[in-house]
Amino acid sequence: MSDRTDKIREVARKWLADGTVEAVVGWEQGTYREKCSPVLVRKPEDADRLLFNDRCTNNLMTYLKRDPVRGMEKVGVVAKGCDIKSLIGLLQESQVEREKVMVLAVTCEGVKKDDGTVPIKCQACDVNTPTFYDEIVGEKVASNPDPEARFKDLEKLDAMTPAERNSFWREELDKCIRCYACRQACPLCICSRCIAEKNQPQWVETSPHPRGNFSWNLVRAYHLAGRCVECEACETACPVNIPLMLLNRAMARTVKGAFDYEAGKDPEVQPPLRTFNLDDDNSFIL
Amino acid sequence: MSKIGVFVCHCGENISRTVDCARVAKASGQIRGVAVAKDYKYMCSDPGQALIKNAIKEHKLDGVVVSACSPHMHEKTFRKAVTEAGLNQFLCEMANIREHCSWVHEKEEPTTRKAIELVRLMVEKVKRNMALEPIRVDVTKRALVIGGGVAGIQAALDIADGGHEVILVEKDPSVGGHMAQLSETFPTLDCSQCILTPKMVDVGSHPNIKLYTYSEVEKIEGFVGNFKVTIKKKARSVDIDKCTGCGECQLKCPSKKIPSEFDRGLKNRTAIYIPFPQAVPARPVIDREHCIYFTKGKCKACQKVCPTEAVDFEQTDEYVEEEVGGIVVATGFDLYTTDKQGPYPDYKGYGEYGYGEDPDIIDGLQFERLASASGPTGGAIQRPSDGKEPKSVVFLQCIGSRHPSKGIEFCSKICCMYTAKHTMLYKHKVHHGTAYVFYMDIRAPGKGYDEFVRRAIEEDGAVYLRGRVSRIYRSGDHLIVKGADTLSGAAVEIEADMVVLATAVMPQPGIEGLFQKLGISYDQYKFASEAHPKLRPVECATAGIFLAGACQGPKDIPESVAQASAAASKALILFSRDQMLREPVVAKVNENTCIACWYCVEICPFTAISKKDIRDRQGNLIKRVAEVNPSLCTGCGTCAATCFSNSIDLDGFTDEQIYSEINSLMAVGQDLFPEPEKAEGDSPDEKAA
Amino acid sequence: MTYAYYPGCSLKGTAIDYHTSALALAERLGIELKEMEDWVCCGASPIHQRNPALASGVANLLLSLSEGISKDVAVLCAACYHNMKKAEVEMREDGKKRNEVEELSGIPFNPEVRTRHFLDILDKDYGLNALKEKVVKPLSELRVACYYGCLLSRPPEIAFDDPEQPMIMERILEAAGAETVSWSHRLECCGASHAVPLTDAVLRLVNDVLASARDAGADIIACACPLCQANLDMRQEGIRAKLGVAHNLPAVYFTQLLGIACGATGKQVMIEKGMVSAVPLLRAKNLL
Amino acid sequence: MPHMTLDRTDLPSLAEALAGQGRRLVLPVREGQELFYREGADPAQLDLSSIPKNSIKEFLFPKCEKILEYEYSGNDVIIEDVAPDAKPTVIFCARPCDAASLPVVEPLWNWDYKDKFFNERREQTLVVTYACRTAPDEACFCVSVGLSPSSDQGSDVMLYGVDESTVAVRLVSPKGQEQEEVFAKFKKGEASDEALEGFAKEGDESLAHRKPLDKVKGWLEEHFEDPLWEDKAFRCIGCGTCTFLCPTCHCFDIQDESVFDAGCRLKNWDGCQFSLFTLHTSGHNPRDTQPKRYRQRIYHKYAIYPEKFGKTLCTGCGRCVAYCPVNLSLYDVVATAQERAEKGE
Amino acid sequence: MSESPQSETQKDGAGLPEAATSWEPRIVAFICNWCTYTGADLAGTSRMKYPPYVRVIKIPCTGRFDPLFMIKAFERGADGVLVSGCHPGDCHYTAGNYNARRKYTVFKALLETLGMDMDRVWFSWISASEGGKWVDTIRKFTEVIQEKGPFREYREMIDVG
Repeated sequence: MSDRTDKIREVARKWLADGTVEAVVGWEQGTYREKCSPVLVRKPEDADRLLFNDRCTNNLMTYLKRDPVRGMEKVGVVAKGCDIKSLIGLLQESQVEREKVMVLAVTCEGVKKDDGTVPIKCQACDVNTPTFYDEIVGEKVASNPDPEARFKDLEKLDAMTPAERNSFWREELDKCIRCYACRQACPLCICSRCIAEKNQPQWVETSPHPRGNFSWNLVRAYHLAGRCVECEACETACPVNIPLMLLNRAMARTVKGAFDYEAGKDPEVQPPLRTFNLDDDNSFIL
Repeated sequence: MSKIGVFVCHCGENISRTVDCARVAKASGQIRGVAVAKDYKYMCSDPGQALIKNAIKEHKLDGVVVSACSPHMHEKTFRKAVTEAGLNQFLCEMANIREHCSWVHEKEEPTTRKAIELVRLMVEKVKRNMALEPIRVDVTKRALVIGGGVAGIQAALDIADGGHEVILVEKDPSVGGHMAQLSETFPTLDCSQCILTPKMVDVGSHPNIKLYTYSEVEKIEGFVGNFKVTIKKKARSVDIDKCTGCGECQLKCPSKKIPSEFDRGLKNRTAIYIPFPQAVPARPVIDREHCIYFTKGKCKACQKVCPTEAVDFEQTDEYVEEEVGGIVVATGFDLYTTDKQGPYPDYKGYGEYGYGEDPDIIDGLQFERLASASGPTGGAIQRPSDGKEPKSVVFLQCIGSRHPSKGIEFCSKICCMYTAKHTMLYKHKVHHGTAYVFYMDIRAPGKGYDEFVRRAIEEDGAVYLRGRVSRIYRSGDHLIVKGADTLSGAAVEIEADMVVLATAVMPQPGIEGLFQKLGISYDQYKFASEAHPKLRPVECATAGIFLAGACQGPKDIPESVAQASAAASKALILFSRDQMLREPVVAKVNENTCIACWYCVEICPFTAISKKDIRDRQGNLIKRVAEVNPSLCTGCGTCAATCFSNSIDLDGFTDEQIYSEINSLMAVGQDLFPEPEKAEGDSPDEKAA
Repeated sequence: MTYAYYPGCSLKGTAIDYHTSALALAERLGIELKEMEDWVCCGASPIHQRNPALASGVANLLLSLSEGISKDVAVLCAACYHNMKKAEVEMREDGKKRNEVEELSGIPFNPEVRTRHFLDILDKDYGLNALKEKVVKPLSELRVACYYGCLLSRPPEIAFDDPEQPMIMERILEAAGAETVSWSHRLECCGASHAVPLTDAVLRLVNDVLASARDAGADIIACACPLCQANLDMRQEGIRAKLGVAHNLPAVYFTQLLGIACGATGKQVMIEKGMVSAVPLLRAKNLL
Repeated sequence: MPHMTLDRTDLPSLAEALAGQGRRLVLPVREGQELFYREGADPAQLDLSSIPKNSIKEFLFPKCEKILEYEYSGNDVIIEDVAPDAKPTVIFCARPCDAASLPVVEPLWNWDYKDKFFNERREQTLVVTYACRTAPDEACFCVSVGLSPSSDQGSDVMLYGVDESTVAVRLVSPKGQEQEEVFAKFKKGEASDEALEGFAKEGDESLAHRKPLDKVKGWLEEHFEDPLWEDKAFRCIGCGTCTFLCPTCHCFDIQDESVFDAGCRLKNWDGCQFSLFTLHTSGHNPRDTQPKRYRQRIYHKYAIYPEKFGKTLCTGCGRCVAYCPVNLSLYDVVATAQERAEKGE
Repeated sequence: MSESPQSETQKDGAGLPEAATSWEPRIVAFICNWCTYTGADLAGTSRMKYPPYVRVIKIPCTGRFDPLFMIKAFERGADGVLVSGCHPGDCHYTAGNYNARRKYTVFKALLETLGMDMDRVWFSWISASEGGKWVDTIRKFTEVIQEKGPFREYREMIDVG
């Protein structure tokens, strides 16, 4: 780990010194418990703020679509394999220009959540050693994804009757306070004006009552279907602990099954809702 | 506050028999924003329309709902009426209480209630309707015709005769296409060249036609009425203005062993050549692949002998730009090859039949050349291997066509007819010979077609065997054709001197590249797709592009010509006005919220959405957004539904309108948790009573 | 490279030379053909006429025996291949059929298991280039007529090459240096199924095949089916007696020729077993 | 004056007894890894192991509240006022920092307009606070804003877990004293004032590393433009978790929701971290970047609100530190301000 | 025409049926202009009969269908929602229905995950010539909804606020 930290600092320092990039987005040590925190480094001498360890959970790609990074001519970003999946999504949707980003990939054995547990995305990780980058640091880490991990949590939903599922979600979604932390944390929620903030007409009611919460969470999951790369940032950010990844993974499973598509794999492939096949499933339509 | 007028039609008794029209009018009058509501016996009649017009003036209405029949029936009528009263036509909508209500329900309370709700739904929509103006698009009144076969020739001549300039682009050195290769044509047996050649000459000399032979379409930009086309004129190595077409060069050319494309390899040509005597333009071209000068650097025999110094070895490909308003695609067909070396590598060939290995196994077009008076044998039927007159010829139909395991499921449509013709041509020249035909079904549905096939069988004695052939192999001087006659149930073996394969009609190899440039769709076989198989068979989904001939699917000459004239008339309709008017039901982009994800660009089937740069006064790029070209947009709304930032809306079916329609369905004060009513009586009439 | 090997009953009896030569060849190529345990007759050719479901059931049983060896079942006999592949494809594509068969055989169908003819394995898995490297005695000047018979490439659903114009055997033998001839009767039926009840008809069919090969200039016929080989080989005496035509054209297995090309002795590939002996011809070409 | 003591095991019964008088009961229970104040939870599930993730704010100022209804009638609109759905409530085992938030926000709801919705609820709410002996979480910094882990600000009753089995009761306010009989039913013994003294001492000691923030206001007034804002707030993703979990943040949004011919007006939680919060109809946004919005929050809490109401709009509960998804610690920012003020920067 | 346009019939005393006095199914159908709408017209011209509880909202093409429409319809008290358009290959705009089909697939799975009662969400392709299919579909849908009663689960959510 410290080895990777050193190398990240070295590369960042070099990029900043020779003008390759204007700034580097990375992680620095946080102040609460063991948390790390995103940081923007603009000067070579500040490169030593950067580090990498198993608490570098934040997906830094979310900063590529925000000020001030968005306006930069060229920016470096430190990224784990899972974070790069988001970048691929942003490239597919033309939100980021490839030549404006220098990806400093870092190999990763998996991170830990604040409570010390291993996130599902790490259990199912197939990109411990990233393959899409400009520069990579760290020894190669073999991926050994647990094939069950990704959709394991869905089994409990699958086992419920529709009515049980409905009351499960009613209870969960009633907690929603419409802070939109899920949206803000998501690197692929790219709209400058979210549908939930449009009021002519008001498709999604903004009040945190059951009907507004239901349609908001439904729309969020729908708009991320086929796009979500399962980085888990939304669920981590949610202050009221709604299990958002259950919805996201249910969508991912659907998209995989119906269109044989997985988000975040290939920037050249069309996302599933931007194309169609003549022989797509027609069985459910009368 | 809106001032909407609601006009409820009784349609005689068609509506009022089951719907209480007066109540519908009264209830409509109580909807907020409705200034006047009336019912009347026949709203579409003159007095009915007058009622609407007067109400518009009297109440200064800003919207009209006619509650009557289906809008497919009378929307145009009422929109015209409100226009006459000074209201924008798009502020008039119809609530369909006849087809969707009075005709399909019993006379009972819920039926009238439904009618009221349908009116209310439309009132809420009309409140949010906008005055729209038809979209006007300038039209360049010139046409591009791609392909110089009979379809392209016909389309070009029709448009040119209509008084508009035509750019005709042909990839080969001469126009004429496959029809020029044919001997006689079914079902009349008139000489193909005799009827085609005059048209070729016309095309060459028509003042309105600009002919680019040996040329290809390189690039197409723009949209209906305003296409910009880049044409690549391939280096011909002959200055056709200087050349007189005397043919001296052909005589002197030392490279004489090149299989002639026109004669399907049954005859050779030289490296500098005029493809056939009647070619238009009758000017040679140098085949640089085979020319000794171009391959070895020495020769120039043609240049030396040319009396007008027309041969120009330095010529290079030239690119010209033309602006046109409409495009006719007439790229025609080619034949499926029966060996694996052909241009369709995706398809399995017929190696088992030995085409390409045995010279006496030929395809239909080769037979045409053999039978043609201008062909390699001067019209005598001689087998290619030794020039002997074949005493028996076996014709096989459906080679490739209707054969899913070879990758093609469609019927090539023309083979039944031309095979019958071949047997006749053969029998007329070889009186004692026998013609055998292996067929799957005989498909001859055309004027005089079935009679023609009957004649081949009954008068000319062609032996028709229903079945397929398993194998053809040489046995000494003969070809043994082994097959099945499924009518008699017997296996048959025929000793033949020659075998003719009626191979499938396929699109020109690689033609999808052109279709992609044009932005038109094509099917799995790469045949161009029409906009609607029944109602718009000659138009592409992309506005301003029309189809003619076999590029769309197998066709015979009459069909190709008919479709070419139809395509020409579509182009002429386009050219009949200085500006086109289009329904203003088009998408529009909210540039403030567009995030340039390009979902809409990718998903639009009409390539109507493009990427636009927004720049400041210094020219710096501020942001990029999607832009809808209203000339191309057809108003399907797929982009609007796909845009997840909700930055696209569709005029005529805006989000606001649809939202209001949905809202109108929630009745005020409605009990949300009523108990389902238990059915008490069987007759629904009881409730109404 | 290890394959689950299913010999089938012919290869342990009349076609022992096919079996032996295939193993000798495989050994020289470094391919392991590991014979499956407890195999039974595939039931070709009467079973599918009597009870199609049972035919598939037997095939399913045989495929299941490959477990622990390989997902690919190597088969040499054309009839076995035909029977097993057909069942396999049907079960993979037709859920109803699959349920029926699974119920009947009491064995779950594993869609990952595939029936593979040895020709296909040599062509696709082993590769012609690799094969060429193993050739120590090129079959040069040997003019071979490759005979497929009627079962090996049909129907199209189970074919591993063009069903009407297969060239796989030609490709492989040419890789071993042989010259192959173009001839008409390569896919004709030899009549093996009717060998007993309709011997005269069979003689005529075999005669046609042999004549066609001879006319095309072949020295020898290569077979990939035990029934074809037996028929082409042992009917020649009958043809001489009844039809008065002496072909004297050896019919051998492609594995025998390839084995020799790869350095096996005649004994190792049992080349002397044929009734119309190939030995003089091969000696003459310096291959033995 | 001696205080009565109870058995700790009687706390659930006490909660039920307090609620038994027709009050709704709110108390902290465990959900997954964290605690939450929940209405209607089973008192037996009472969990005092840590500080809940949500604050008690939502029981006085709900996330969504209807304030009026309207209906069209012809061309008129009929407006009907909605009465607050305030219910007698007991918040059982609130944390001192949560209880202390009530007196902090009271002036806001009673400034130029007296908010009947908040006031009626406040009136009907009994706050029974469970004192922290030491800081329950690393994020705590109540001492920095003049409170302490055992502060009784805003509480009606204080409970002190004096040892593993005993809880001492102190009736703080008249509202609390009214409940004496209920508590008396569970009385098991008595404890002296001295027995509770340890709380103040141990509490302060556990937060000895936290600075006083007395100079922050002055520093802020001088440093509206400072690189600190850009550097710290770069990471802020504007999720609003801090404002929504904060016991003192009180911004709300007014939404009209109508269906066809009728509708209602709703008061919903809002937060200054959202770009829409200050977006004008014209399209202009005075706080158009996240650092500006972040700065605003600090200013409001530590300069503007104190200026206006004389109270810091923060009780040091630390939720914004602990739950910030990008670990942007408010304490770090204000402590930096304090430090720089001390250094005279 | 003897009757003057001005002499409009105005019957008094008829109660205005704003809402049903007892529960009736509320079915909202989003249908495309070219196929299903015309198919429903055909049902009318053929005088076929079906229950009067469906309310049609016309859209140009199923491609225009945004799943938000369906959610809003439920929010407004619909007991069932039908979306219907041209059969695959028949789309007036060539591809709108193919794009719509992908949206349906994803959205349907989402609703299923959320435990929505999927008997209340129907998709169909009904061509301009399939008046009979339109009638059958509406009949069956109405029967199902009548069997199930009001969509209480969703209406509970509406009742708040």
